[in-house]
Amino acid sequence: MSTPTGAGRLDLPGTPVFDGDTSRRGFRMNKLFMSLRDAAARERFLADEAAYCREFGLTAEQEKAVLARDWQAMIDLGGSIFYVYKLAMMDGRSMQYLGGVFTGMGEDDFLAAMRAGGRRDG
Amino acid sequence: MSTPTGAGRLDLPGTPVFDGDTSRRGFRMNKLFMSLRDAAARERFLADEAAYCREFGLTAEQEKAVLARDWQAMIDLGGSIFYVYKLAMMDGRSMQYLGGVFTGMGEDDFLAAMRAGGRRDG
Amino acid sequence: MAEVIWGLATSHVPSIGAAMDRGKTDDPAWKALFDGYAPARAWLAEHRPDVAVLVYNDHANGIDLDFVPTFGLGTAERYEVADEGFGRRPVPDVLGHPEFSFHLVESLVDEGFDLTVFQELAVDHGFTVPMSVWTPDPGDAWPCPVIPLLVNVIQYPQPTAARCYALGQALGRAIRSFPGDLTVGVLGTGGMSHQLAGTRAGFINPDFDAMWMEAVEKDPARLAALSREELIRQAGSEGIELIMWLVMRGAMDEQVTRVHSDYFVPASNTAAGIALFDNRTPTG
Amino acid sequence: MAEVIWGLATSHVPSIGAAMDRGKTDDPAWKALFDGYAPARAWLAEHRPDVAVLVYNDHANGIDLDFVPTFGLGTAERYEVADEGFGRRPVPDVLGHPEFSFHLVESLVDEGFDLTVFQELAVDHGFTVPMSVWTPDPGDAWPCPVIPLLVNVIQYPQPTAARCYALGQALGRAIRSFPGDLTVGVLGTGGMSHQLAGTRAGFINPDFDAMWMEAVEKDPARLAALSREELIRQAGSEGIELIMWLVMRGAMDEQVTRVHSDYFVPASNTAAGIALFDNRTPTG
Ligand SMILES: [Fe+3]
Ligand SMILES: [Fe+3]
Repeated sequence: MSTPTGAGRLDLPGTPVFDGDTSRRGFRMNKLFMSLRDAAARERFLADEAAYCREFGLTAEQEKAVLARDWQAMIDLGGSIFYVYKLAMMDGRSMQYLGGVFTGMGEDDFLAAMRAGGRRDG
Repeated sequence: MSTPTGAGRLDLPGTPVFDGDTSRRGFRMNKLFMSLRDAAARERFLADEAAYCREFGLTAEQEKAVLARDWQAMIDLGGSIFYVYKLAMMDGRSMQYLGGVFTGMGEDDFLAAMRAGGRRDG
Repeated sequence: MAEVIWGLATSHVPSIGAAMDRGKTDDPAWKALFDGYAPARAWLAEHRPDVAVLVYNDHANGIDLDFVPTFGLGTAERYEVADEGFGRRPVPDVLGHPEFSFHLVESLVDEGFDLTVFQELAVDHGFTVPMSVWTPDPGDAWPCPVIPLLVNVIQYPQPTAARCYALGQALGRAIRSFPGDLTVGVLGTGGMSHQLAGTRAGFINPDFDAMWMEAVEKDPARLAALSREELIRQAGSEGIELIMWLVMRGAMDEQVTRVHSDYFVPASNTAAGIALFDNRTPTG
Repeated sequence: MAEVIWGLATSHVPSIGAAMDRGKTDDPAWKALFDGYAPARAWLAEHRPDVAVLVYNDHANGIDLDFVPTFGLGTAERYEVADEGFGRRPVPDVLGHPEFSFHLVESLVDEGFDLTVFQELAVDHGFTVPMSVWTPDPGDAWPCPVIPLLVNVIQYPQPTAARCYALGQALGRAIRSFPGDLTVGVLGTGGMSHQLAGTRAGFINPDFDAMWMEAVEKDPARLAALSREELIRQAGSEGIELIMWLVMRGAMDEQVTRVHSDYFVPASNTAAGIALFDNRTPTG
């Protein structure tokens, strides 16, 4: 897109903003994540993850990110953290684990930082 | 209800107003009507109308109105005309037929009145 | 910046679409209506915009009563034509313009319009009939991308006429602030007077419709002052749809030039109206 | 007329509910948070309203991204507790109050708030955790009927802080104009500072949170002036949820009495806050 729209105008380093364009890119992938609230769907997903991704119409890149549990790529490809988290929960991963991934700190250091009062800017 | 809400405050003789309370009363019946957009659903409905009504959770009065094609009762029991019309269409009935029913004029006179420029108040 | 070049108000009675789809436009019951469309269609064919915004309501096809949005705006790339029960109309799907939609959403939400944003939406006759009034023979594609703007007119309380007019004015500002040169058409649909149920079914009010037709051009603020109750009393319970014309009108300049208008009774149980306005500054 | 007797602001972090459901409230990681709730809970138990309005957002459980309403209001008789993936929380379903809901819808739409009206809605932790903060042991039923008021905080553009505050003020007028004697509690939920994704994940801003906690009582207009960008910068991408506290605050009087407040880091990745305000005119 040639003209900045939505969050493209925001200057917020290190902060993904889930705007309309992002939501459009991630629409089918987020639908997949939402479907995982259902136990039968989780079973079907786990039985053949790639087929399940194709059924939901994910792009090749999205499918790759989901299969590899590349959490950062899922966010970059339009995932909403609230949706992505449903896949993480299924895997037994916590929000602290994801925080460790997004920050590159690893889960233990991330958790320690939170217990020490959270992270600061800069 | 002891206090007038919504359309209860409107004074519009001969004019049903589909307000929130009406919509709540008619919710399941309107859902049934909407389902009839689907050919397979129409077949199932026609095979056993009473069972289909119970499946959608209609009240006994609503079921009776649907089975008897009592169009006025459907409106009185919370039907929205746009939803009720889906049942009428399935039966091959036109909006002019329904107009004939609601006014008590019959379809032919209703149609003639429309062609003559429509009906007036009073 | 983008510019509203025209506004089209038109009824969206399903039987108008059915008459076209079944080749009945020359039948005695329909000919006068379609003859009345001809001058508007000819002008519109000469003035194709880059994108359009179509203000309409759904009739239990794209959305249900589980949730009823007062105002909804689509951001999809494509809007499927709904099957209302007996096959979809033989017209093309609608292509959207997500980038323009996102701009409208952001501008309107910033101005305090509490939109519901639709990423998926099937459009029914409320949408496709006005498209056919505009473009009777679209072939494989409509003339330009079109963005649906949904208004709740079915479940009381509908937005007030004043709120619809204010939304239109904000829509006009949003369009003009788009960072790109686009020409825009705006369609307001529904009406005119009609009532489908109750002992007053079949009600038509030509005096009110004539007043509305005149005032929507010259004094829309007068129409915006009408209460829901007054609208239902004067235009019938379904005639309240006319509030959607005010969204279109609000998006245009204070002074517009009427290109064409016409009025016809009955299309099904409805008084059908069409009014086309040129929004370009008259060059003298 | 109905009267707002109290306002409760509280975070709605899912792990707070999980800690309660699993009997971990005395664990070292949680004890201080729950101890901080105790005075508010004791006061609330003594001041049970006839009905409550709970302002919250859904997290991909009750609604999806197909359509994102800026503001939604429930009119159901009962709201089911959502299964978010691993069984529903062991708490009662929520009973609604349709008559009160219809009154709110009509008043708010009349004032130009473009609500989406929900006749069916499953409520997730964004709703049930605040209920548990208020009432830890509901038994078979919550203390009173509760009406959900949904706010979009997940998909940009969220409503502005100013719009949320204005909605709250209109909600207050709507409540006061109800033709029946009811006492009403209002809950604003979400926040405080936190960010879940990005390299800034784990961000907490205690200075901003302290400012917010003070100003929400004494100078809410200052908070209402904050832009989306400023809120995300200062409170984190998910901290923007704090705009929902402004809906609650707007529904209360200009002067309120703080009953209790507390602040705790971390609840999961979030700064958790609670603030309880008495809205009854002080008798002196
Ligand atoms: Fe319509
Ligand atoms: Fe939240």
